[in-house]
Amino acid sequence: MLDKTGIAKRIAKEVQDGYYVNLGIGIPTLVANYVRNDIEVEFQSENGVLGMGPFPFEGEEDADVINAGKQTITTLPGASFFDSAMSFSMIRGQHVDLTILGAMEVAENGDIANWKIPGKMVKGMGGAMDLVASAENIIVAMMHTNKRGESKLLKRCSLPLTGVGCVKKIVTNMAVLEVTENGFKLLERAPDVSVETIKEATEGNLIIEGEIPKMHI
Amino acid sequence: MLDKTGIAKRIAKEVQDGYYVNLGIGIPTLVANYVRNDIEVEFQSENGVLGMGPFPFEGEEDADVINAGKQTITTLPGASFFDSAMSFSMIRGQHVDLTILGAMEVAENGDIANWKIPGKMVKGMGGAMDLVASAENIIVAMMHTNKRGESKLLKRCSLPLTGVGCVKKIVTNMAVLEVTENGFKLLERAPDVSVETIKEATEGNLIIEGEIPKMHI
Amino acid sequence: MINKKVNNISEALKGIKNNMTLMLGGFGFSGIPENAIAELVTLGVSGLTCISNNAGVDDFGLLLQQKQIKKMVSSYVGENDEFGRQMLSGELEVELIPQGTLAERCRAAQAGFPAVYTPAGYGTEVAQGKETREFNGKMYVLEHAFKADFSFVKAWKGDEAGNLIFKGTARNFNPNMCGAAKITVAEVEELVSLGTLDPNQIHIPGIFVQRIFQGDTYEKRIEQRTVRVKD
Amino acid sequence: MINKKVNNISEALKGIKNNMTLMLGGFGFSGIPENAIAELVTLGVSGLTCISNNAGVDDFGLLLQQKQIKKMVSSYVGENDEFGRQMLSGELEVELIPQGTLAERCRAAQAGFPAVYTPAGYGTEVAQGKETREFNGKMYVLEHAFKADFSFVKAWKGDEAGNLIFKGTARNFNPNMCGAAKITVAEVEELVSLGTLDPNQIHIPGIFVQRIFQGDTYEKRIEQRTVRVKD
Repeated sequence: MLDKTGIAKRIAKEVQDGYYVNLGIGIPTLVANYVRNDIEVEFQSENGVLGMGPFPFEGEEDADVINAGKQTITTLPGASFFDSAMSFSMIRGQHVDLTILGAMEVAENGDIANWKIPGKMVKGMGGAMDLVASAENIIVAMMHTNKRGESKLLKRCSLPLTGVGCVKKIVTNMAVLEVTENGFKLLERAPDVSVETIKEATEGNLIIEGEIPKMHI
Repeated sequence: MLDKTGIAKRIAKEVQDGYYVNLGIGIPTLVANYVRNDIEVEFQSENGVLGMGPFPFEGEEDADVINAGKQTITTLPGASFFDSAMSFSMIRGQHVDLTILGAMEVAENGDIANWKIPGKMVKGMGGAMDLVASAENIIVAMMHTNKRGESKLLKRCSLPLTGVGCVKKIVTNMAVLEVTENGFKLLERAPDVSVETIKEATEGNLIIEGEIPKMHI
Repeated sequence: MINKKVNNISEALKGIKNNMTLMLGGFGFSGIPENAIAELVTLGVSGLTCISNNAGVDDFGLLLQQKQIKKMVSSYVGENDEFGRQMLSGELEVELIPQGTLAERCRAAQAGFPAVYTPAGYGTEVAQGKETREFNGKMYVLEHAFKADFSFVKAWKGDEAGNLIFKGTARNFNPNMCGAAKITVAEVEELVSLGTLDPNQIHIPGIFVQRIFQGDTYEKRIEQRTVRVKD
Repeated sequence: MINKKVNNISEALKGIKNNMTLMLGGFGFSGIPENAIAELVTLGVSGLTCISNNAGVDDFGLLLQQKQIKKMVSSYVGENDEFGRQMLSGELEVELIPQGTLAERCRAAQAGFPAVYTPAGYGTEVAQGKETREFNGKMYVLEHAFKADFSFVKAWKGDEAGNLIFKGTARNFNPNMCGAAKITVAEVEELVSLGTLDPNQIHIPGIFVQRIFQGDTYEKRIEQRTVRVKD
């Protein structure tokens, strides 16, 4: 099984030359570290920056330069800052090419839930609802099962939704899956994970066609 | 009867301390020259400038600094430039306190027509429709009658409208009038113009109450 | 120029009353109107409805601990324990809305639009009870412009005409909240003299600001100090 | 950074075809994409629908005289005789719309809004056939986002990442048209090297721009030269 870094590495391969990418909090943030060096990609953060660079060197942090996860960051030459309305113009206007975010649940119809557990945890949706409602290319990065071992790839989400029918691809610690009309299509499996294990860990309809290749990371 | 300068001088007295003012093309543009020196006023032009100053000195014109009439202008310290969407945010959002514009016709219900003569002249409405639809304080500057001697203060506009029920005050070469529920209320008359003359030159309902004072300019 | 400068913080907050609706700029701790928030705590006004993207741990925390806030309208409140406690116990009313919707409802108020159609939240509980509509095969939710009494924003530099320039990601919601309430109060790190700011580089023209002052101090705390080590 | 620089004007206009819908920035002569317009004349594409606030005397005049434009969407066309002639004779289709509506229909396209409610034009022929609606006792007209193939804008400075800075009132519609068409082509007076522009002072981030080039020459004509005499 992959760890978080492994998931991030696999997702990094989905990032293509010339892409503007929005990375969610958590595993998605790690993706930036593993994008190939020979392609040009720009990272957008919805709090108002395009062209994010790595974390600052110690002592060079600027409280006025953070990402959506409230982490101190740097910017690269050619970066820009803008207000929240313009930031979501980029997102809603589909100028961002790829959105990578985490999830608590994904359903076989592409629904996603990641902002609220009624009565328990209410963090809020932040920019996620805008992102999933507008992005044409959404990849979910998450563990295949929750802490209690229950599948997070469901027939139908049980938690309040973040967006409907929007997820296109999912990369978990076990597999890469595509959301199709008929459910989760298994594209790749983690090197040491069998198709049978993935089947057991997937509540939603899992489509297995032919030999399932191992992920290359 | 007043000339255009006279009309501009009378309107200038309506401009109060702390006002943001949008001036239309023609007579309204002249108003800026006659505003009292002891009050603070900022002029906005809908093509994207706030804090307009006088015309530039010869040789100092900048093609990139013009007003909505396409005239070369200057800016005062504290001025700002902005895009068209933000410019109309100021107007639509009612941040501009006073709008002064010309008209071909005004009706006794406050309707105004100033952008089109079907089959003859079609200049376009420019920013006028946005201005009259949003401004809470609109003064029309115009001649009382047209070139053929016909009244421009009508029972009902005959030309395509620019806005409905929006004009509050009118300053002409003959009079100052307020648009009320019952029609044009005569507030002041030009120094050498009789109430009788104004009556004859006004097609819409003219309300005359008591003695009508002469304008002070 | 029309002078927007006020002499002190109490003049800046004049007219603030219980049960008002306030907008507050900032994302996390970045770009929050620190001085205005501190004065709100001092004044002790209560029953407030606060429109602000987050609910920063300490600053809002003080307002929260004193129970000055009746209702929060935010997009993300994940990092505030006291907030979570009050919310789950029902002491605090919370309306969570998408971040882009929050920004645009501010901008709508600033720009004189009564409402906007956004795809965000369609099919979720955020859209419950709201009008939805199809345009070109896609579904949208009708979201209304905010109505607020005061807007508190924080800029980097400003002048007496009320012109504002923001820095880095401390910009965020601040420009969108200017002119979006009846009275906009801007606090700046540096109040410069008229004519100093390049008219091409002003983010928010003074027409959107009613009062401006230079804040006494800016703590500018960092929520997540992430660094890398030099090789 | 994603490089948006093209090598020449013909590369900048690659893909332009007859009957396309184009957005063109500028107010009067101020901030018009001079080089792109000249190339459109050279290419001789026809049947164009042009969305542009004005129809400048000479530049558009050439497009007009060659009958390249089928339809203009503008707010003001007062100073162009050839335009007036073609319009009144019916050779040229013209849709006149309020200036603020024009700006906001561009911004809606840029920002992913399908339509906006504006009070401008309510009760006039501009609102005929359009949906109207009351909000808070005031009437509004529903105006739809533009759909355009190309957007041609002109900025003062830009870099290879497509970031743009505008100057004076040459800004006008240019920023609102960026990212409002399938392809946005920006021409700049000065293409500076990456990292030269202050990230705080960029008016339009490069994400809204697909192609950028430095124009060969800028005539920057003045329509109404108004001056005063030194005492």
